[in-house]
Amino acid sequence: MDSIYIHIILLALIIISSIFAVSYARVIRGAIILGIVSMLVSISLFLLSCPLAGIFELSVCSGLITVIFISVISLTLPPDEKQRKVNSVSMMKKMVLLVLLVLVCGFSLYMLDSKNITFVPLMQNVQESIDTRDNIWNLRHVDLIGQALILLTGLFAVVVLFKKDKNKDKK
Amino acid sequence: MSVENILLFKLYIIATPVLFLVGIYAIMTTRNIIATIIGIEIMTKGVTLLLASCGYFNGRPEMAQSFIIIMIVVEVVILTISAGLIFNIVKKHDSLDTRNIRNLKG
Amino acid sequence: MSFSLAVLIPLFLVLFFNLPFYRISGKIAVFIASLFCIVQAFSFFLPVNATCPAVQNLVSYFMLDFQCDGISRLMLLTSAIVAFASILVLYAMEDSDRKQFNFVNLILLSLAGMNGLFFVRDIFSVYVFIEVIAATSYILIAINKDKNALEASFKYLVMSSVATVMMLSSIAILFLVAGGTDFVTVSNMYQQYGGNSLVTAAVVLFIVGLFIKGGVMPFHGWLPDSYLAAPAPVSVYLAGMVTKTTGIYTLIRLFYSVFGFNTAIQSILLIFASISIVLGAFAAINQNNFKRMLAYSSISQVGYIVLGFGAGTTFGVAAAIFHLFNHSVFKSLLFVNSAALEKQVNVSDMSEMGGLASKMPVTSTTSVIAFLSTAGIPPLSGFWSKLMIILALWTADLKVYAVIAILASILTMTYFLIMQKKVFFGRLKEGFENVKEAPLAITFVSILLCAITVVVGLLFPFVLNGLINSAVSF
Amino acid sequence: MNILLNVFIIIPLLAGVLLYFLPSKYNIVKIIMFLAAVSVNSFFSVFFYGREILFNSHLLFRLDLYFRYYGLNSFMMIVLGAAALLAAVYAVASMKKEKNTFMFYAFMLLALSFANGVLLTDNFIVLLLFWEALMIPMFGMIAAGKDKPVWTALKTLIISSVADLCLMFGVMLICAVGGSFMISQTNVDISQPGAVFAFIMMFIGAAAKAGAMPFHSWIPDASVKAPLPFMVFMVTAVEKVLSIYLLIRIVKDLFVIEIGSDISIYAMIFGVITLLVANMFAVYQKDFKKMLSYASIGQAGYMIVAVASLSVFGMVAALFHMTAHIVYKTCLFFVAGNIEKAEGSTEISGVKSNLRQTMPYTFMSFVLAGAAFAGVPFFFAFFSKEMIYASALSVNWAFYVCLSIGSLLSAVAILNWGIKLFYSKPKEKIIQEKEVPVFMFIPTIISALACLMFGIFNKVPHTLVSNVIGQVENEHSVIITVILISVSVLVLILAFINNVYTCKKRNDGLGFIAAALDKIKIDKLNENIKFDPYEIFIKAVTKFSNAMFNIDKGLNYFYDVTVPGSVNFVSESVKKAHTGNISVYLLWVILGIIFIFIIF
Repeated sequence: MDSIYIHIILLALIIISSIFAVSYARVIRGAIILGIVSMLVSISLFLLSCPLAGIFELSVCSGLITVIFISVISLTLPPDEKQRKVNSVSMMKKMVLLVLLVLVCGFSLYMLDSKNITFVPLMQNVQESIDTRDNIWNLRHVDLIGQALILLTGLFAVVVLFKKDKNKDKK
Repeated sequence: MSVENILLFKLYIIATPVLFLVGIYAIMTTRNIIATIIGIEIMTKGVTLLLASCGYFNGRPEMAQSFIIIMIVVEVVILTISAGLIFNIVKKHDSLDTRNIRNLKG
Repeated sequence: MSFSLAVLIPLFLVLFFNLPFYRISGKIAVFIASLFCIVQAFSFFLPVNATCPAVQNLVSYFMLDFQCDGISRLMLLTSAIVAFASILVLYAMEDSDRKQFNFVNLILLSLAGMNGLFFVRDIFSVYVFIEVIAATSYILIAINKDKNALEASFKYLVMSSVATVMMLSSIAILFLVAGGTDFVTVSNMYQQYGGNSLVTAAVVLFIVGLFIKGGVMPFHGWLPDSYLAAPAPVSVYLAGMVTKTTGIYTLIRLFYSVFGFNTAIQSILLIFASISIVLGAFAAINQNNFKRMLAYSSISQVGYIVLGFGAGTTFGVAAAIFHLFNHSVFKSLLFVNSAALEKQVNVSDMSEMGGLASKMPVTSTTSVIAFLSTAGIPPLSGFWSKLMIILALWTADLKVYAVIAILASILTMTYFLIMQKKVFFGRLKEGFENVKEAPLAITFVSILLCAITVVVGLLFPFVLNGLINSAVSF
Repeated sequence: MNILLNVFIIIPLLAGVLLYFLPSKYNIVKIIMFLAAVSVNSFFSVFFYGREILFNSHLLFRLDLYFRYYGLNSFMMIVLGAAALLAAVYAVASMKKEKNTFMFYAFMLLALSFANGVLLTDNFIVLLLFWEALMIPMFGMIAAGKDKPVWTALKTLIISSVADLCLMFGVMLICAVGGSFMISQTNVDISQPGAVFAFIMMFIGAAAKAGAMPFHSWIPDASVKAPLPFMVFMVTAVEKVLSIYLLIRIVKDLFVIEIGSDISIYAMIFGVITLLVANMFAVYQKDFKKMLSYASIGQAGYMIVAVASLSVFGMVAALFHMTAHIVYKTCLFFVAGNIEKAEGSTEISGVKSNLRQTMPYTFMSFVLAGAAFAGVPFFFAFFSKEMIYASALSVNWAFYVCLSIGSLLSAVAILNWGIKLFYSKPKEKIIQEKEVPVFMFIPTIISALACLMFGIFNKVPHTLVSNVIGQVENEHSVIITVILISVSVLVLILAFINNVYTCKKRNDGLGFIAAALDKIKIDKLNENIKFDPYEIFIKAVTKFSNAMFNIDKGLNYFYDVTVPGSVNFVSESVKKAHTGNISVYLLWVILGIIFIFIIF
């Protein structure tokens, strides 16, 4: 359907923006760029015919996670000027990182081709497309229970970690 | 499988390790704890991409979707826990520097 | 004990505990949780599918009753024992009601996750349940929110999230090639496409992920810190069960039922296992912190389990499982003793302690028995499992590794003897005149665990065909 | 009747043991018992003479000793019995006052019983048993000396045990090759593989017993420190008898060797070396008893040469010479004992008074025995020496020349001592010496007379010996005998002139012989310890033990320092490796992955 170029562009964008997200001295800018990266990922998900996953990614990842990041950053006092200078990674070094990464990509591409990995014949017989919703509910009972458990742990995490200790214990 | 599909497939297969490397690099070199969390997030982004592409290429996108959805839920919880940890670490050390979480040695 | 009972009951218990309008007190929660552990332990001895019909239809909706085979039943038993031990230690150590309550809930959730992991038949669900256990243990480590615990928990989080990313990517590739993620399809695919370099890369990534979670030597960075910094009951639970289930049990489950054995993977397992045995023992020798020394010793014992399992034969798998069971028991016993020491003497640096045997007789005798069985001294259970491992290696004519295993047990003996001399024997340090024996709960647990090691050691023939044959028929 | 054979072993054994453990207040009883036992032994040896008995007795602790009593060992036992009797009488007389005399008597009896055991038995193992057992009384007797010379006893023990080791090895080989443990049944041809080596080993073992060269160094030390009867009985009688008996058995019935074979040549060279070197040392000795002991080693050399010539005539000569040697050597030792009793010491400088006047009888017996020793005609040893010369000549003339030189040296030595002892002018004023007590005197006179009697009527011993070994007509033509006799007379005259000549020029009476020897610097060779094989052996042993000690120290160092050190180093480095920060741990993870891909 859509040609291959869109995919390539998107992938390139994702990689570049993730590099930038990492290398910014001020973390707030990093968090924002991370949000952008997750948006790009959700777009590519749409392209790879997984709409539901895309929506989820968009709403949860770019939304909730960025919010959490911003809140954590605001809760903790921003690093003062001196400290920022100390841990500000100069742009130049970032460029080195980029070049390094491009090299790695090239090398792995080459390696993939050269070793002429006998490509696994991708499954041709496409099953009748079960709708994701009942897929999750009928086939993935077990995982749902897993999700329930993990959500409860999340609940307790918040209870334990974020609640201020009323009685400041002696330590 | 058409030729360009295989090419595309190869692209996605490479995208994940690249993002993985970016994440690892971020965790190892940063001075700021929150950057480590960002590094982890980038690695998970890479894996979601891989999952989606696998689903797309082997003709079972809906299964891939369910995997991705469940994975996102799990990741969110892990992230909240890490945020809580960082919150407390910063409260204790009142500085975001990664050097002060190195004192468990030997 | 079917899947639903093992997982759902703790889930309902947690929900029951946190009912909005009625908040149950910590003590009762502890009591109920320990009751559940006892039930789970004894469920091991019930026949496999004796579930009363009443409960049956109630939870029929979730009835995903898989025929759980021997290995999982054995793991159920071990997890019940260790959870019971940690809850009792908690009861003795912690006094604030709120903390006790949180602690018990988290332990129950983690237990539910573990039971789920033992029953699940799908590699993606394996990932999910591993994440559940991991998440709970992050919080458990950091429950006291002191500086070291937070640092340790953060390190554990970062390392295991890296591991998770690796595992997930390998699951994705396997899913790509196999089209489905449950064990059967994946194993069929593996038979067919085993040779393909992409698939082997995926398997390798999965192994590395599990090594990080299990704390095998080169990937073990987080393990000593988290055992050291975690509060006493958590370190018992962590050392006893978590690293073993998430790391080693999943490895055994995958290779036993999904991927068969080929020499390449086997050589990886053996090499990393022997590295972790030898370096773990060496690192443990010069430690002066009691818990950190125990952490390194558990790394080397995990190496033994992987070594046994790496032999490749079903006899090797049985030996690994048996050593896993034994190790969980006497390692948690050692950590319980360290908890007792911490409570009574609240000094964890071994060089400051001395001559405590006179003051704390039970703890010292049980720790003597524990480290004798770790080092593999005949009458005790540790000896039999190490013997089986070495026999398995010998019959699979991996003679070099068998020799390494034997020599390393000498190192084990050295660092335990050093510990015993520093902590229990020798002259009583001046500050400890009025040191009493540990509280009843802790002593009861250590006696119980010590009894298990001795009984398993003595009744080895029955244990062999009763417990192990059911798990792995060899 | 056969049971009585056990008498030879049981009686002296019992007497010895009793004698040792009886409390001291029965001294007289003990002496009587001692003399009785010895005389009974010699009586029975005569009583049994001429019988041929094969008998297996289980008497001694159920141990079956296969006795075989026949001509050869009957003759040997008679000689042994007689020598024992003389030695016993002399011992009783001379050792009355010393401290541990009864210990000495007990050991003497033990030695007698064991010697009889060796002679009687027909089984190799039992032979070895008694042969080794002899060492206990030997050690005891030396140790019973005046100031308990334990070191000399130890030296003796070590040397003789080394020699016995060779014998044992030889016996083992011969039993293996011969196939049976009975002496009478083994008859091994020398060409068989192990036989040559067995022959050499046994020959060395037997010859060493008599004091052959490398194993001789204990005899001179013992002669000075040990009590005199030990030298008389043990060294001259028992050692010589046993070694010659075994040598003859080896050559006659154990091995089948043709006469001229090169093995006998080597054996004879071995004997000649002992002979020459011992006699050279004898000339230079400062102590009369030391000179006598070296001389006896020299005579052993004679006997070895005789036996090694492998001819029946040679064996008869050896046996005859052995008996002659025992008689005159005993007499000389008795003379030495008398002088020591009177003068206090037999050192060359210690002779104070003019012994000719003070001890006329001792002087007379010295003259008789000395003449026999030198080989003067019509004395006991003359005839046997002639036979040895004949047998040596029959093999090779070179041996005959060496033998004659040897006898020249011994003649010079004895003449020199004769002059020094009896004709030297006393330095201090004459101290009136009365003759030695009677009992000490009787054995000397008897043995001196025996030298003379047997010399004149030498037919009696000759017939005795030849019908024991085997009749041999004197196939040597008259001319050869005449030549032999003339040469030996010439040798005697030469020695006499030498002594007379030197009286004026050098006061030690060695004359031109000494000048000849000085060139070879013999005396320095003998005096310094370095040459003595025993000292060399001991030094080597001490060096070896030092080396072992160092190795052991090294090992200890390894276990105590290096092992714990390395273990600590490794554990410390592993500990330091855990720096605590995440990036290091992640680095390890990446390295691990790369390592895995390398393995794959």
